[in-house]
This record gives sequence, structure tokens and C-alpha cells, in this order.
Amino acid sequence: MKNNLTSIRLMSLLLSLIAVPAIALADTKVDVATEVMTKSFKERGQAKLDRLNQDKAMASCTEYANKPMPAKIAASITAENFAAIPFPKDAKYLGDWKAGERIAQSGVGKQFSDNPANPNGGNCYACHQLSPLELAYGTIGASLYQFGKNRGYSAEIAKYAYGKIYNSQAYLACSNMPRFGHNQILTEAQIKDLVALLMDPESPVNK
Amino acid sequence: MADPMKIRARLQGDKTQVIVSMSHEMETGQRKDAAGKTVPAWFIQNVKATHNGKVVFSAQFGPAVAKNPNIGFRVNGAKVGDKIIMNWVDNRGDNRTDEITVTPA
Amino acid sequence: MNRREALKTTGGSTVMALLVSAGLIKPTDVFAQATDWNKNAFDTKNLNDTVKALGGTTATLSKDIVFSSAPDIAENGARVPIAIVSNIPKTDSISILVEKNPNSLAATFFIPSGTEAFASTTVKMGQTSNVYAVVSADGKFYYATKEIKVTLGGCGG
Amino acid sequence: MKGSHIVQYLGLWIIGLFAAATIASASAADKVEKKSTNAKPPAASAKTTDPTIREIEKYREMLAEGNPADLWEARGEDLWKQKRGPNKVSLEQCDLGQGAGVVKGVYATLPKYFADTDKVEDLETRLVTCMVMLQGFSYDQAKKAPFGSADNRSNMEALVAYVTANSRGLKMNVALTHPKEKEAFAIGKKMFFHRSGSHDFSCATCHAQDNIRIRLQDLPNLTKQEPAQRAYTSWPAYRVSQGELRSFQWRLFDCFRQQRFPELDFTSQGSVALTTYLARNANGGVLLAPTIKR
Repeated sequence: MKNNLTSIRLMSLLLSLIAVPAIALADTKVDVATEVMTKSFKERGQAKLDRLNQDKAMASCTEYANKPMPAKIAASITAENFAAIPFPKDAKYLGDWKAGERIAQSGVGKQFSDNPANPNGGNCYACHQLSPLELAYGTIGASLYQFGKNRGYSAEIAKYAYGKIYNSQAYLACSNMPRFGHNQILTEAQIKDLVALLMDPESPVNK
Repeated sequence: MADPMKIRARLQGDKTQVIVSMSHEMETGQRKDAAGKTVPAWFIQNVKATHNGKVVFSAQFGPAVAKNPNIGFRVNGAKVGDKIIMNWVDNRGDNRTDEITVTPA
Repeated sequence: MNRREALKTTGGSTVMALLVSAGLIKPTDVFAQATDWNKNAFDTKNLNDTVKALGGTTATLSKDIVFSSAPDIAENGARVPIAIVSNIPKTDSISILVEKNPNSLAATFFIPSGTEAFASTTVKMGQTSNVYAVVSADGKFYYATKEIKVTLGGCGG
Repeated sequence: MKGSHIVQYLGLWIIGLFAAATIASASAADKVEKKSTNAKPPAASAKTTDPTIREIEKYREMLAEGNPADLWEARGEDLWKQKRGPNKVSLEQCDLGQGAGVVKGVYATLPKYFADTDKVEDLETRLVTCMVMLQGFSYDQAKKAPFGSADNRSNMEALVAYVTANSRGLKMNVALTHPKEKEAFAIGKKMFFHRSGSHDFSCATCHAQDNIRIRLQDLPNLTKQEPAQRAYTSWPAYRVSQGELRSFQWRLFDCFRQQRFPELDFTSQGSVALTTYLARNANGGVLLAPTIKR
């Protein structure tokens, strides 16, 4: 038994030696890569070098980008991010859908080419179908056409929409969607306008 | 000094298909620069094609023609080896003349 | 129109040629000066006014004008390729108009006899709009129209 | 499609009914949304059925007929042959990887390791090297105008157009034999998946899935051979929205801008590493560049 184990260990040691080039590249280059990357960018406008830093969630999402993420890690990402959502104290989630439509159309904000004094957009149409009047919508995210109409205009759904826009990682670990509130891309009022775009019965999204 | 045009002239049957690419900003006069100042209009106004000393095609452009525009037209009666001379003039009086030899399709 | 244009050019060229041979101007200046540009037409804001400025009174819809190449949807309004064929006899000019641009007329092409009644170019479109192809032939004006939608591609930033 | 919508509605009804914002059920909602995203290929990839996409394809074909990239190629050829710089020599003795003066086919083999600089270099980096070593420019001068604009034209982009046009029709063939080439590939891959910044984006956010699009723009899955080939071989390109011919270095620079990262330094080691990763993934693809894009 023990012999067997030893020989297996020996074998795997040998194997790992043979496979060194590939494995070494995959593992030990992590730090070299980070170092090279850091040296390859320079701050410009509002985009400082700290944009390359990762929080715990993004570090995990990067690590598991090409392999299944253990359920425990996924659960901790969603739990920690959910706990960090400050839901509006007044429990009112709906703003003005017309303002929401403008935010959904606007793709500016946070780029080094953007003036930080101007309001940021949400660029929702880049990834989602919303109003049927806009033909140029992306398909990275789900279609949100008739979001409220199909789900019902309930407070629970409105709260879910608010939370999801505020911090998508609270609902799905490693979701591709930006954390608009958590990362201070959009203000609370802007997020409420977007919730209205999704949830107001008068919004074109629900027509 | 303006950049040369890129001209293709190919004989297809009895027609010569000419396609011309021109290097030009074609500034509309409606755009504002980063400082908020209106960028003055600057665009090609006249284009002319000559074959054997005869104008075979001409155009007047407004600023709504695209930046680095191209035009295409079809001339009858040109032969392989003939020269087609293209010329443009812009609203600042800058101009450019280039010629191309007709080739087989 | 076309004949007048041709006459003017010929006359101009002769004078220019004399000036060139007399060493008064450089050959490159000839082209620069022997041209004219219809400012009135390029200032117009709708089909009717453009037709008038081009020398007509009114234009009739014609099936003999074909958009031989023009997209239904343009991914970028900054460059919309448009090609027009006129099957109307004695076609002597083809103009391209974009209804919703600040000024309608984008370009006019003059077709002398012996040249096909065909022209292609690339135009700018500020937004989704009707595009008109206006043809003058034997002193009369004709048009065809097509809507081209302008959409937004890319990341939007 | 209809079926998946029903599933989606049901899923959300369940959340509505069972309240909600517990993390568990909300995350179930996400899964449902995700599923409907996955069920989407018909709409997204539907070049044959979605009329909008079909028309856009037609527009792109029409654009290709009069590509102003020709103008950059011509200017690049002039620049290549002109005696320039303090040494007053042309670039005709520049070694782009296949021997001094060889332009034909070189772009298909770049990036690659160069012994004289002991570095992996992509086309732009190598052109800078030649401008410094042959023509006597300083590095700062050689890198001064990497990307052109109306009032500040880029010689670099013209040279790039000229050199890449000379590999048109050839298959991408990045070797990855030298250890430094392998290292560049590994670093580039790491950069591709690095998620950070205000929007939590990585290259992979948009370029590691099949059949998705941003607005109306198809997003190639750059981790897969066929779409990686299609994407890589279409650069450099005349960009209508810019009115300029854009190099691959520009492509990365502007992706990172929109990714909300800081500025990618022109010809930096990271930029070459990422290019190496993407170029190698495109091996076997036929180079079409310079092309024209919206």
C-alpha cells in the first residue's frame, strides 16, 4: 500500500517534471503576468492604475474563468456582495422611465476619454433588448423586453431589479454585468430611473 | 499638399468601370472641436474625369459626402492603355490631379 | 444644363490654355478655376427646393431610377454607400439627396453622352432618413426614393 | 425561443411569489436569465433569419467596395522607401522577421522573437525598432504618433497598412517556438481573462462566448480558432467611425479604453503579449487586412 503510494508519488513527480514547460507557464507566470500588465498601462484621465486591482470577487472570477468554480466560493461571492447592497431606505425603487431610457442608451462614463464631470450612462442596450423601438441592442445579457409586464409589477420584482443593477454579483457569481451601484458608476436616482424603465407600465419596455 | 487618389479603371466589355478613392476630411462645418469651437467646413466641391481631352464625368460635392470618399462611374469607348485623368478641387482651392491607365478586367 | 456646362468648360479651357501657354498661370490652376459649384442647390433643405435650384420646376416619381446599391440599414451613418442607375433616356445628371440632413443635397453627378447613366459614392447620414435619387434628362426632373435606417454599432462609448 | 421565455417568466413568477430577494432564489432567477441568454443563438447568430443582421451584412459588403485603406497603403509604401531620420536611410533594409528588406508575408508570422533586441515584437514594435536602429530616430520620436487623427497623421499606421497588405491572402503562422514567445503567449492569455476596473470587465467579458453581439456588432469568441481567425485577420482596418486606418495596437488600446482600464502603452510588453495570444489563436486563418469596418 505504502509502496504503491510512493510509486504513484514518484510517477507524478516524474510526470510533472516532464510536463514542466507547460505547467510552469500556467502557474508560475501568474505573478510575472501581473507585473508585465502593470508596467504596460499608464494612468490617463480618470482611469488610474488602481483600475487593474481586483477585489476578492474579481480575483476569484479571474482564477476560475476557465474551470468550474467551487460552489462554496460562488456562494460566498453572492453572499458578500448581497450584504453590501444598501437598498433604498424608503423602499421606493421606481424613478422616471424616460430618464431611464436615456441612461440605458448612453455608453459613456468612466473611460479615460470621458469627462468625469458629466453623468455616466448605463449602456444597457449594449447587452440587452429593452424598448422594441431600439433595433440596435446586444445579446450578451438576457432580453428585458416586457420585463415588468411578464413578471408582474410587484415590489419584490422592483427590489430585485434594483439590487441586480446595483450589484449583479449578489445574484450570480461572476455575472458579466457591471456592478453599477457598488462600483459607483450610476447613482441611486439613476438606478431607480432604470428600474422604472423596466417596471413602469407606461415604459416602452412593457408595451 | 493633398494625398494622391487611388484610382482603378477596368475595361469590362465595352465599358470602363472607374472607382476613385480620395483622401479628404470632408469636414461638414457643423462639428465642434473639444474646445466647443465649430470646425469650419472643408470639403471637395468639384470632381472631374477626363479621357482623351474630353470630360467624361464630373461631380459637385456638398459637405455631406463621406470623409475619404469614393466615386464610381462607367465610361464607354475607352481602350486598355488609355489614360483617365482625375481631378478634384476643394472649397479652400486645394486640388489634386492623378491619372490612371485603363487595364483589362 | 449639361450642354451649358460643357460649353462653359470648353470656353474656359481655351482661355486657360492660352494663359498657361503664355506662362501666366501653372497648369494645376486650370482645374482649380475652370469649375463652378451650385451653392444655391447645396443650401436647400428639401426635395422641391433642390430640384428648383438644380434648374427644374418639379420632379416626378420614376421607376426607371434604380438604387443599384444602397443598404436598408447602415451600421454607421458616417459612410453610406449609394449607387444609382438611371434608365431614363438622355439622362444628363444624377443627384443624391438625404432628406433629414441639415442640407438635402449631398452630390450631383454630370453624365455627358457616351458615359453610362450610373454613379456611386459614399455619403453621410445624420439619422434614419429617406434618400432621393434625382435625375435630370432632356430638361425634365425625375426622382426615386428609398429609406435608409441608421443604427448604432459597437460599445457605444 | 418561445419555450425559453415561458421558462423565464415562470422562474420570475416563482421569485415574485416566494419572495424574493433571498439570495438563493434570486440566484435561481439569474440562472433562468442565463439560460434564456444561451437559448438566444437563433437571434444572435441568425445571419439568415434576422433581417436587421442580414441588412447589416449587406452594408458591410457594400462598404468593402471602396475601401480608403488603399490611401494608407500607398502612403506607407512611400514612407517605407523614403530616406528618413537622422541617418537619412529608408526602411528597405528593415528586418521584419524574414530577413532584411523582406515585406512579403512577414505579417503572417508576427509577433515573433528577435535576437537583436532579445524581445518578442509585433509589427508596430518592430517598425519602431527599425526606425531607431536604421534611421536613427529616438524611441520617443519613433513612437510619437502611433494613432493618427485628422490634424495629426500617423506614419506608423500608414507603414502598418503597407506591410500588412503585403501578407494579404496568406495564412497566419505564428510559431511559438522560442521560450520568450511561449512566455508572451502565457502572459497574454492571463491578461485576456483579467477582470477589474470600474466595470469588472476583462477581454473575455465580450470575447469568450459564441454568438453574442454588442448592440449590432458580432463579438467574436477569441478563445476559439475559427472566430479568432476571422477577427484577427480582419485587422488592421479602415474604421469609418474614426475616418482612419487602425492598427492592431490601436484595436487593443481602444478595447482597453472601453474596458475602462488605464491607457495601454503603445508597443508595451503587455500589448505584444496579448497580441501574441490572439495572433496564435488565429493561426491558419487567411489574412484579409487591411479591411473596412463601421
